[in-house]
Formats: sequence, C-alpha cells, structure tokens
Amino acid sequence: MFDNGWGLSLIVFLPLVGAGVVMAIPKANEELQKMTALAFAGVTFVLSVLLAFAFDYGAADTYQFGADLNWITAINSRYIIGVDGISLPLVVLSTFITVLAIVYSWEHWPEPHNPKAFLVLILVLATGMTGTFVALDLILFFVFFEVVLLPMYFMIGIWGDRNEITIPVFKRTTEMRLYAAIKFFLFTLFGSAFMLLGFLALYFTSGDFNGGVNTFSIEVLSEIGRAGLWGGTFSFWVFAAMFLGFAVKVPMFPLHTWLPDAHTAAPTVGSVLLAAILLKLGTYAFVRISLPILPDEARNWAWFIGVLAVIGIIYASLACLAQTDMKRLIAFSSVGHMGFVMLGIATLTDIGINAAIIGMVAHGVITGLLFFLAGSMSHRYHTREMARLGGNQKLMPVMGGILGFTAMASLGLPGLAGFWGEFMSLLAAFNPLEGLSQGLFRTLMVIGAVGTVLAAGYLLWMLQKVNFGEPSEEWAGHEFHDVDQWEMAAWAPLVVAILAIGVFPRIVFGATNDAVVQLVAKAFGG
Amino acid sequence: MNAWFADLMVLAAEGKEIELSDGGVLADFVWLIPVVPMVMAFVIVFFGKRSPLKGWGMAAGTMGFVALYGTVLFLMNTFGDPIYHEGTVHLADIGSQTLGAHIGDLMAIEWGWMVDGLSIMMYFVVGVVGLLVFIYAKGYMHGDIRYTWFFASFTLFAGGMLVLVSAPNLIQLIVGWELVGVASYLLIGHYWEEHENSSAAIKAFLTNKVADVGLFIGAIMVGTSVGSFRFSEIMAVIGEGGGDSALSRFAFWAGIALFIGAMGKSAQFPLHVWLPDAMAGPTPVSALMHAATMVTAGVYLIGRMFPFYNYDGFADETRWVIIIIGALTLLLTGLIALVQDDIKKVLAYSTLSQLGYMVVAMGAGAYTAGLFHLFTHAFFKALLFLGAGSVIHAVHSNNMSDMGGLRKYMPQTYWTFLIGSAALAGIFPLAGFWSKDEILASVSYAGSNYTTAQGGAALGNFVLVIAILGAFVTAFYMTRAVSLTFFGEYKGKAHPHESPKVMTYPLIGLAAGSVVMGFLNMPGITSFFTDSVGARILAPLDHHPESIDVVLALIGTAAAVGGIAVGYRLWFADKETQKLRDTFHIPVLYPLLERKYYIDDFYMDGIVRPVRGPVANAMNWFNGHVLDFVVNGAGFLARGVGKYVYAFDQRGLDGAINASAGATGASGGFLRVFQTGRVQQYAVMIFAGTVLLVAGFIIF
Amino acid sequence: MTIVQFLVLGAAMFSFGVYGVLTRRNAVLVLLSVELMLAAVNINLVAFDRFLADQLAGGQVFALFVIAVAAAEVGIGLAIVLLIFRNRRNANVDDLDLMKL
Amino acid sequence: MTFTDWVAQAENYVFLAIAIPMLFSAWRVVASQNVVHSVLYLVGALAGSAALFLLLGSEFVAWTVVLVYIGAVVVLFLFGIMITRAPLGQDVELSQPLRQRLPAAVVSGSLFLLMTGAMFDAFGGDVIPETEATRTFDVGISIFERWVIPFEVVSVILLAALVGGIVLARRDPDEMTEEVVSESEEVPQ
Repeated sequence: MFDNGWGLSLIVFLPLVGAGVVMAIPKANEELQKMTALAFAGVTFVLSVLLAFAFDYGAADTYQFGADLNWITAINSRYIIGVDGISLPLVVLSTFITVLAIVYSWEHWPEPHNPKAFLVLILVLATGMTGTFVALDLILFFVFFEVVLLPMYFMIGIWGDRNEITIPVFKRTTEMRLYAAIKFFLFTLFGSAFMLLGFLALYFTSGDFNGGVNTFSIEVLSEIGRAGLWGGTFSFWVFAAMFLGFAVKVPMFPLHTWLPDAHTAAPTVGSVLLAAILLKLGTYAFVRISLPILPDEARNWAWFIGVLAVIGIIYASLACLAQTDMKRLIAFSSVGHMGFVMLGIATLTDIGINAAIIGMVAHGVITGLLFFLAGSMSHRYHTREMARLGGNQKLMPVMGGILGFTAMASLGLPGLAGFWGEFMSLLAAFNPLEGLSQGLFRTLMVIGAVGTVLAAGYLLWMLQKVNFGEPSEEWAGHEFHDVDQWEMAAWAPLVVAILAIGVFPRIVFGATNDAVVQLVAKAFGG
Repeated sequence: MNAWFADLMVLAAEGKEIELSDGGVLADFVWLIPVVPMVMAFVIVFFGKRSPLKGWGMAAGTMGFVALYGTVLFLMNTFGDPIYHEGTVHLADIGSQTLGAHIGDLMAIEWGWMVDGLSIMMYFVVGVVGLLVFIYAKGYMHGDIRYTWFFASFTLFAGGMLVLVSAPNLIQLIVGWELVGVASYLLIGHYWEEHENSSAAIKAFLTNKVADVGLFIGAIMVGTSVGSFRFSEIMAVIGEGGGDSALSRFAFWAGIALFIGAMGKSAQFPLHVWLPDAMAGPTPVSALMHAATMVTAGVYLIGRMFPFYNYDGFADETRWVIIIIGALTLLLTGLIALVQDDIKKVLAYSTLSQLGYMVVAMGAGAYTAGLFHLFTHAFFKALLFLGAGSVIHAVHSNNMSDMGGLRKYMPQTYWTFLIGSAALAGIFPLAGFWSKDEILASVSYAGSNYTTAQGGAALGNFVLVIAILGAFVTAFYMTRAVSLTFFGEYKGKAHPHESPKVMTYPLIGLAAGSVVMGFLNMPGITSFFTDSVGARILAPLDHHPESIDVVLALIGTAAAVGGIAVGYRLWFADKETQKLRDTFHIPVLYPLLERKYYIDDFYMDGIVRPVRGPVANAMNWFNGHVLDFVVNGAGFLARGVGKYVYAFDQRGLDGAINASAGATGASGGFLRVFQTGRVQQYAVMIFAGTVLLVAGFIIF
Repeated sequence: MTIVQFLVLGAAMFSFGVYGVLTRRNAVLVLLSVELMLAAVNINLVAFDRFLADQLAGGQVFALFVIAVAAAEVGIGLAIVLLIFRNRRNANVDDLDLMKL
Repeated sequence: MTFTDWVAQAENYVFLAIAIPMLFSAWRVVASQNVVHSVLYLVGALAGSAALFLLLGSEFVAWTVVLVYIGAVVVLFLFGIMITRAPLGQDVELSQPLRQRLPAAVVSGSLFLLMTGAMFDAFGGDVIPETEATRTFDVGISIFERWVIPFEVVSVILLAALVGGIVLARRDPDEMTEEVVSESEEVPQ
C-alpha cells in the first residue's frame, strides 16, 4: 500500500482532506467535528506507524515509499517525496503529536471557542509539517515550509493571550497575541525570503552541472554538491541565505526573539505544536539541505554555527533563570535545547547529527508535554506567574508528578529521552569533523556542559516554586480538578515515549544511523 | 578468553596464576540485581498504595532479594575462586567504523552487568545495609503522609546505585550516577512543604550536576580516545602501556575531570556543601546515602578506573591532586563536626571526613585500603545514623541540646551507638580500626615510595600527619556526641522511650557487622577482602601490607584514645568544665567553623544569587531591550516609512487607482440595469449569448 | 425532397418556441412554447433518420423518447405551475422575481 | 438538387401545403391573445408535424404524436389553464410589453437565421433518399433490441414524473391541518 508514494502522500494530505470535511460539518455539531478531526489524525498516525513498520531499515539511507511526478513543469519543479531514516522519526513524531493535540483539545478550548476553525487549523498544520519532512524538491519543501506559517499565525492571533503588554523601549501597548502573531509571522517570513533566494540561486546554477537542466531536486543538488562543483563566494552567499531562513525557524541566537513571545501568547495546543514540530523544520532543513548540498561551505560555517549554538545554550538558560512566567520559561528553555541540537549538527560528524535528530525527537515529546502541563495549569489557576503558584503537588498530585517527571526529562536525566541528545552532542563536539578546530569545539563542549547545570538549575527552581511548599493562601482550600481523562489520554503516550526513547534509544537511532552515516560519508568524504 | 585478557590476569595475580571463575549461572542473572529494584520502584508507585503493606513489603522484598543475591556472590567470591563475568546487551550503534577517519566514530550504546570483585562487594554492601535500613524505615516512617511514595523513591535510590555499580561501561555508569542523583533529590526533598527542604534537595542536585560536568567530560575524553566506553576495553588499552596512545595524551585532564565527578558524589571539599544539608531528608535516607549508596559512588568510580590512576603514563600524575583534596576534606570537615549541635549534622560531617580518608587512600594508590574503609564504614555509619534516628524518633528533636541522659531510656540504642562510635573512632578490634590502620599504612608507604610527579615523599608524610590528626578529631567529636546524647541530664521536653523492635533489630545487626567485618582483612592474618576486590580484569597494582605495622597501629590508636580523653575531659564532667569549654571557643577559629569556612556563603552570595539575580536579569533585559529593540525597531521603522509612502500614494498614485475604482463603479451601475430578477429577461440574454457563441464558432 | 426544407421548418418552429418562451407572461403558455420547441426537434430527428436511412430507426425511436419525456415534463411542469399558483394566486411569470433580492 | 428540380417534384407541394399552415399555427401559439386559442393552435402545429412524419414515411411516430400529444398533452394543458384560472378573454395582455418582445424577437430571429444559414451551408441540396416507409414492426424490434436500455430509463423517468407530479400537486395533509389550526387558534411558538 505504500508503493509509488501513495501511502506517503496519504499521510501528508489526509489531514488536509480532514480539514475540508470538518469545514463541511455544521458549526453547531461540535462533537462530530472533533470525532472527524480525531479520526483523520488518528488514521494518519496509524498510517505513519505502518510506514515505520514497512520501512526497510537495512536501507535506511535510501529514500523509500517515494514518488516523482511532474508538478510545475515550467520550472522543472517536481513532486518528489520520500522518507529515509532521518525523516522517518520526524514524520511519525509529527503525526503523533497532532493526534495528541486533538485529544487534548477535546475539553480545553481557548477563547473564543470555535472548535471547528481550530481543528481545521490543526489539520492544515499537520499537512504542512509532515509535508516538509517528506519533500525532496526545494520548491515543494518551500511550499510546505510556508503552509505551516498561516495556521499558526491564526492560532496565536485568534486564540492567543489577550493580556496587554508594553513593548520595551518603544513604550507602546498592544495585545500580546497580536504582537506575538505578527512578530512570528514576519520574522519567519523574513528568513524564508532569503531561503527562497538561496534555493533559486541553486536552481539557476544547477543546470551548468546537470547537463543543462536546472533542477530543484534535493537528491540531484546533493550529488552536485558532493562533487564540490559550487564554490567560492557564490556558495558562501547561498549558504548564508539558507542559514538565515533555517536559523530563524530553529531558532538560533540571536534570531530567537520571536519564540518566547509566540510560545507565551499561543494557546496551549499551539505552543505544543510549535515547540514539538515547528522548530524541527529548521534543524531538519540544515541536515537535509544545507549540509549535503553545500558541504564545503558547511565546513566553513561550522565554527560559527557551533559558537552561536553554545551562546544560545548559556544565554537561554540564564534568561530562563530570570523568568517569572512559567510558559515563557519553558519557551526559553527550547532555545537552549535547540542549541544542543545545533551544536551536534555543527560538528558535522555522524555522532553529532545522530545526536541532533534524537535531540529533536526528544525535545518534541518533552517540551510538548511541558507546554501541555503549563497550559493545563494556567487553565486551572488562571495565572502563569510562578510566584503566585506553589504547593501544586499538594493540590494536584498527579499533575505535579507528571510535571516533575517531565522537568527531569528536560534537564537531561539519563534513562529519559533528553539525555541522549545532550550527551552525544557534547561527545561529538569533543571530536568534530577533521579540519574543524578541535580546540574551539572542545571549549564549546565544556561550556555546553556547564549549560546542563544551568538547565538543571532553572528547572529545579521552577519545580520548587510551582510544585513544592504549602499552597499559598490564594489557593488554599480550593478544590482543583486533577488531571482529567482527556489530559491523561494526551499525556500518557508522551510519558511512555519519553521513557521508551530514554531506555531504548534504538527506537530512533535504528532508523537514523545508517542514513546519517551515508549523509556524512557522501558530503564530507569520511 | 583472548590473549590480552590472559596476560592481564597474570598481571593481576602479580606473578602467580589465579583460577578465575566465570561465576556460573549465578553470574548470568546478575542483571536482575539492578533491574528488579528499578522495575519495583515503578510498581510501587502505581500499585503500592493498594498492597497490604502499602509498598513497604515490595520494597523490602526487593532489597531482600538483592541482599541475598549479593551475599551469595560475596561468599562465593571471597571463599571460592574469584569471579569475573561481563554480560552485555547491545542497544544501539551510532556512527560507523568504516568512516574511520578519526577515533570515536563508532559508539555503541550497551547495557550490561559486571560481576567482579569490586561490583560484588558493592552488591553485598548495598543489599545488606539497604535491607536493614529498609526494615528500620518501616518503623521510622510509620504514619508518614507519603509512606508509599517514600518507599518507591527509596527503592529507586538503591536501584540507581545498583545500576551504577553493575555498569560495565561508562555510559551506563552515568545513567546510574544520575538516577542516584535524582532519587536523592526526591528523598532529600521528601518533606517538600518546607521551603528549606526543597532548597536542600536542589542544592544536592545542582552541586552534583556541577560535578557531573566533570564526569561527562572525563567519560567523553576516555571513551573517545579509547573508541569504546567499556571498562574492559579501556583497561586493555591501559594494560598495553602508556606511550603515545590517545588515552595517555588526554590522561591528565581526563583523570582530573573524572575525579571532579567523583568529588561531587563523594562530597569532597569544596563540593561537599550539599551533604550536610541533605540531612533535610528522613533519617533512613541519610543512613543509606552516607553508608552504602550515593557517597560511595565517587570512591567506587575511582576504584573502577583505578588502573587509569595508577599506571605509568596515564593519570598517575593526578594523584597528588586527589590526595590533597582528600586530606583537606578529611581534616576540615572533621573540625566542623566539633561545633555542630544537630546530631545528624555531626554524623554528616563525620561522613565527609571518612570519605576524605577513602579518597586519600585512593590517591595514595591503596586500592584495597580505600575500598575496605568504604566497606566497614558502610556498616558503622549506617548504624550511627539509624541510632541517631532512633534517638530523634524518641525525643522529637535533632538537636543534642534537647537530649542527654538517654542511656537509661534507650539501652539498646545506646549500646549499639556506642559500638558504632568506637568503630568509627578506630578502637581495636572493631572494624574501623582495621580499615583505618590500613589507610595509614598505605599513606606511609606512599610517602616513601612515590615519585615526585605522583605527589612525592613530602606530601605523603604530610598527609600521614593529617590522617593521624583526623583520627584524633574523629574520636573527639564522637565522644562529644555520645556524651551529649546519652550521658548527663535529659534536657528535652518529650518523653523518651526505646524504639520498637523493627528499628532496634537492624541496629543490632549493623552493630554485629561493625564488629566482625574488620576481621575479613587483618594484615598478615586474613586477606579475604583483598583477594575478593582484587579479582578484576586489570590489576589495581595494589600494595597490600603483608603484616601489621605495629608502630603505626599504636600511633593511630593513641590518637583515637587521646581524642576520647579530651572529649571526656571537656564534655562528660559538667559544671566545672564549662570554663574549659569556653576556652574552646577560640575567637577567629570557632566562628569560622560555625560558618563552615564561609564556603556556603561564598557559593550562595558569590555564585548562585548573582547568577539567578543580576546575570539572569541582565540576559533577560538584553533579550527585551537590545535584541527585540532591533526587531521591533525594524517593524516600527517599516510602519513609519509606510506612512510616508501612503501619503505619497494618496496624492500621486491614487489618481489612477481612483479612476479604475470609478470605472468599476460605473460599469457596475451599468450592468445593474440587467439584473432585474425576471427570469425571462435572463433567458433572453442566455439565448442571445448562445446565438453569439454559435455564430462565433460558425464564422470563425 | 431535400433535407434542408425540413430543417428550415424545424428551425422556424424552434425559433417561434423560443420567442414564446421569452415573451409569454403566463407560465402555462411558456410550457406550451416549450412543447413547440420539442415538436421542432422531433421534425429534425425524423428528417435526419430518413435522410440517413438508418437501419435501426434511431431517429424515430428518439423522437418517441422525446415525446415520452415531453409528456413527463408537461406533467411535472404543470404540477409546479399548480403549486406556484396555489401559493401566489396567479401563474404570472413576472411575479417570479426571487432572483433579485 | 437545384431549385428547378425541387419545383418539379410533387411531394414538395404536399410539404408546403402542410408546412405553411403549420408555421402559421406555430406563430399563433406564441402570439395569440387568447389562451385557449393558443392551445388549439398548438394542436394544429402538432397535427402538421404528424402529417410531415407520414410524408416522411414514419407512421408509428406520426400516430404517436397524434395520440399522445394531441390526445393527452393538450388535454392536460387545457386542464392546467382551467385550474390556474387563466384569463380567458382577449382584453388581458398575455405577452410581455414590446420592450421585452423586441429583444426576444431579435434573438429568436437571429437564431433562426443562424440555423438556416448553417443548414444550407452544410447540406445544400442534399436529397432524402427514396426508401420504403418504416414499419411499426421494425420500430418495435429496434426499440426492444437496440434501444431497450434507454427505453427502460425513459419508463423510469415517467414513473418518477408520475410520483413527482403527485407529490408536487398534492395538498399536504399536514399543511391543511396546520392551516386549519392556525386559522382557529393562535399556536404559541
């Protein structure tokens, strides 16, 4: 059933069909809308799991279940899709998180309600996300990459946080959601404009090395890049343009400032999807596009990326320590964790890139769960100020327990998912690719390791403020409803996933390793 | 058994062949030792509350299993042929050897279990001491609000330690290492309603995490330069000798880094600050933490990597660092114990001091001596903590100023506590005497035999003096503690009573251990322990004294007796000694001890508060006011420019736009005429359109 | 007999029918005009059938079908007219201006 | 066939004799100011077409037209006119005003011209071959062998029309009771 790209296309577009169906359901019939959305997301998830089972792990370095069809013949942009070991975990992750997001939404609707529109946006988002991970044509990739923007923009802009904020320095007040939504949209669009320029530059020069046929195919471009045909100033500028586009999405210091605002303002499900999947689009693009197509330039830029990544780790951890808002703290922590992922990528070694991918998956499940928890807690307490919380463990033992567990996972406790990404990217930084400055990367390793201490610090202090102590007078005597069935249904799979990946990392490495090894061998010659 | 393995075994026996046993079927199932507690910890969380004993039964049963398994292995290993077995389960491969351009491209993630002398000794200690503490905890924790949860995390604590000691590779060791850390966090913060307790838990976790940076880096250095994280592979490289191998190039820094990791868990100066605060947890936790698990992990790590620290061309040049750190810890923390009022804190600082002894021994190259002290210390320190817990249980206070005269009320506790104190002070023939004496002998040997790079004679002799001083101090503060607690008048408010049997029986068991465990390794008479822990893949190059050094033994005993005498003079007789005690309050020194050398203050005011406060705020400010200034500035600038463009647009370009809009309006107005709503008029138009179309087709 | 003469006749009748549809105010008369158009079609069908000397008599059969369908159409059409009349009390096409609201 | 040839043929006169009254009738159908007259002129036009069918040699169709159209449909129309109380006198304007008639005339006229032109262009003077008249037997065989499926489809359409006509024209019993109720008492909504 996965032949000729049918299964894969189904996984990508089924949510979109679902969005259409949900749209056709009368607005009043919310139950049916939810069921439909869940059914479509569920079937997509099941398909992606079947895909993972049908996947030939012995040939994880080749693109499987792919299709190659005419699409826009005028510019020779083709509908090329396929999964290899690198994208497979991310495809499964994104369908997985989508299902959980819908399950969680069942009883938790941010104002102004309107489940129909919300579900439609989630499903459209799902198509964009999975599409990005399977696209093997730059224009197709670009389209999916941008499809993701709009639903998220509306999610933040419509269902977002309605508190007034004052923009520092400029002293203007505006609603949080509007500010965050516009910032998110424009920031990302700014990056992707440059990215598109980079793609076009590759396209127009690819003909010279490809028998006169200009192409957007990532595979073909990688072949050209592998032969080292692009060079000099040209490849520098192309890499720079693509770097700008991807780095905004990751996000890397100092292009990260949209992220705390967007996460804080977004509705719970929005932040979950944003953190769990959207950020991975950037890092994935580095692995899939930048490195194989412009390997020589990647070598030149590695030190720069590594330094920015480590600055991001330390900087974000310190900024976390200053946060008073729980959700904003988690948002900043994402910047730090993605720093580890980027450090792994910057080493350009197979261990580093493996670390990056497991780091992405782990960050997806862990931070996704953290945002779920932060959302549910602010839903109950009507505040995210950590100073006003406290004694949560007493008021809601189960939720407090899950929060503690997730915080532990987030600070990189071995045996849980977060550990492998952190530890292995540090490991990779000790021995970066030949030709990169060992001294620099080893320094980065030490600084990054110090970052883990800071991460432990802010997470533990957060736990102390939120979970421990006696409940403050504000909440004492309040009856709080502990984790309800929908929350449990959405969270339990994440908890299991965190444990499973932590104890048995082969779940991810089994798929990625061969693909990564081949990628590194081809791009950097081993 | 491959070639190098055979060679190494010859090396291990220092000339004589040792029959090695692979442990038979018993060794194949050692993986159960770490796995059962880990699984049971989760089982207790989910099902403990519904079980008849509310989780205690499962926890104690688990520890009973470990204790039984550990004892059987220990007996087999000690009295039979030494066991060596390594089991491995392959979890994942990262990277590819075929790339091979540089070392460490292939990394295997493995789970395994190590069955050798060192591990077996740890299984035994953790199992037996753990079981007794678990039994004790049933009485001590009775009525606790989180009784089941306590036993779940307690089981996790022991399980983490067992994962650590069963690890045949550095990565699994790190896993266990961190699990112990997180379990200790949960247990220290068990009474998290109090802010202080959760702060103590965080302090413990963070201090350990700082040290873990060292462990991570050390493990990465060793692992990547060997190309494997397996101890057996690392030992193989070391066995081949130093020279130009990658491992020996990194050896010094890797050694230091690993030792920093050990300093965290084993609470060495200046990373010792978390351990006294860890008293915030329930007493059984302190007992287990100080005796068998957690703090022994650092010493265990050095023991596991011992050849690395001991072979020429590797990290032997870091040994002077280890000795100095150990000696500093030994003396400085012992002195702090003198001024503590909280009985648990006295014991905590005493633990620090004893850990100093172990580390000194390790630094001096005395593998057996250090581990033997670890072994005996586990029994008497657990005993002392449980005794203290029994007292606290009786008087509902931690402070010795609320105790006194308890000898009459709680005889069993008194006698066992006394045995523990004597063992700790190193009184012949209790366990502590034998182990401490061996350390003194080893340090003296180090002083006369080691090269300058390894520390040299001067350092060796200096440390020997410190160790003897430490013995004096130890005896002194233990005498003080015993007299303040059990002698004199009772000063507390509650009505003291002897603890229930479930608490006193473990005390008796541990007291027996404190008496007899020393006999396992009497120099010149028995060497069961030496043979037992020495059975491992690469000889630790130990120098085990052939016979007892009578002079050193006498000096050590004299120091202990002197300490007891001074303690007796100062604390036993009451009224007239008050003046003497006052002179004891030496101006500068006493406050220095009371403030714990200001180290905690320095950490809080010098590092933690600035980082959490100004530095973090500065970063946040930078984020909002500098980075976002650029972003927002660009946004507002664009909007400002937009206004001018709009103004231009209104006056200039809008002519055309308005014209087109007007045209649209006009055409709409015209077409409006045709929209009458009359079907027939529409039909006319349809037919007209058809005619025109057909005409068009026909004509053209 | 030429084919064209029948075709022209049919065309004329058809055009009259169109004219009727476009100008009659009463719905019944509009239907009447539609019948005229159908009759014109029938003439064409039969004429072509003869012209092509079809062995299957396709044109004639189709003419029969047209007649049958026309009968059905008249039935339905009249029923609709009846309904409109019932609701509006007349069957004037001009009053059916719901297309413009 | 040239015009002179055409004039020389006898049948063509028969044709004209049928066609001219037929056209006149058709015109009256759409232009008459009397409803009943319109219907009766339609009878004329249809009868003319039946005659033409006979001329062309397709008897069955011809008689069907007579029976079905003239016999049944026209009667149906008369009923329709009666029921809808269509104005029967000459004084009422049955057609649209000139404003509407003129464009309609232009459109239908040009349609006619267009079709005529196209037909002359395509067929010119082509002659209908002299063949034997189609027997009813042949038509029947043809319907039930070659055209049996369309035939069945048409029968279904007729059935559907039958049901549809009943449903549409029937006065809903509920509706009636509702009307009665709403007239007799005020039902609170």
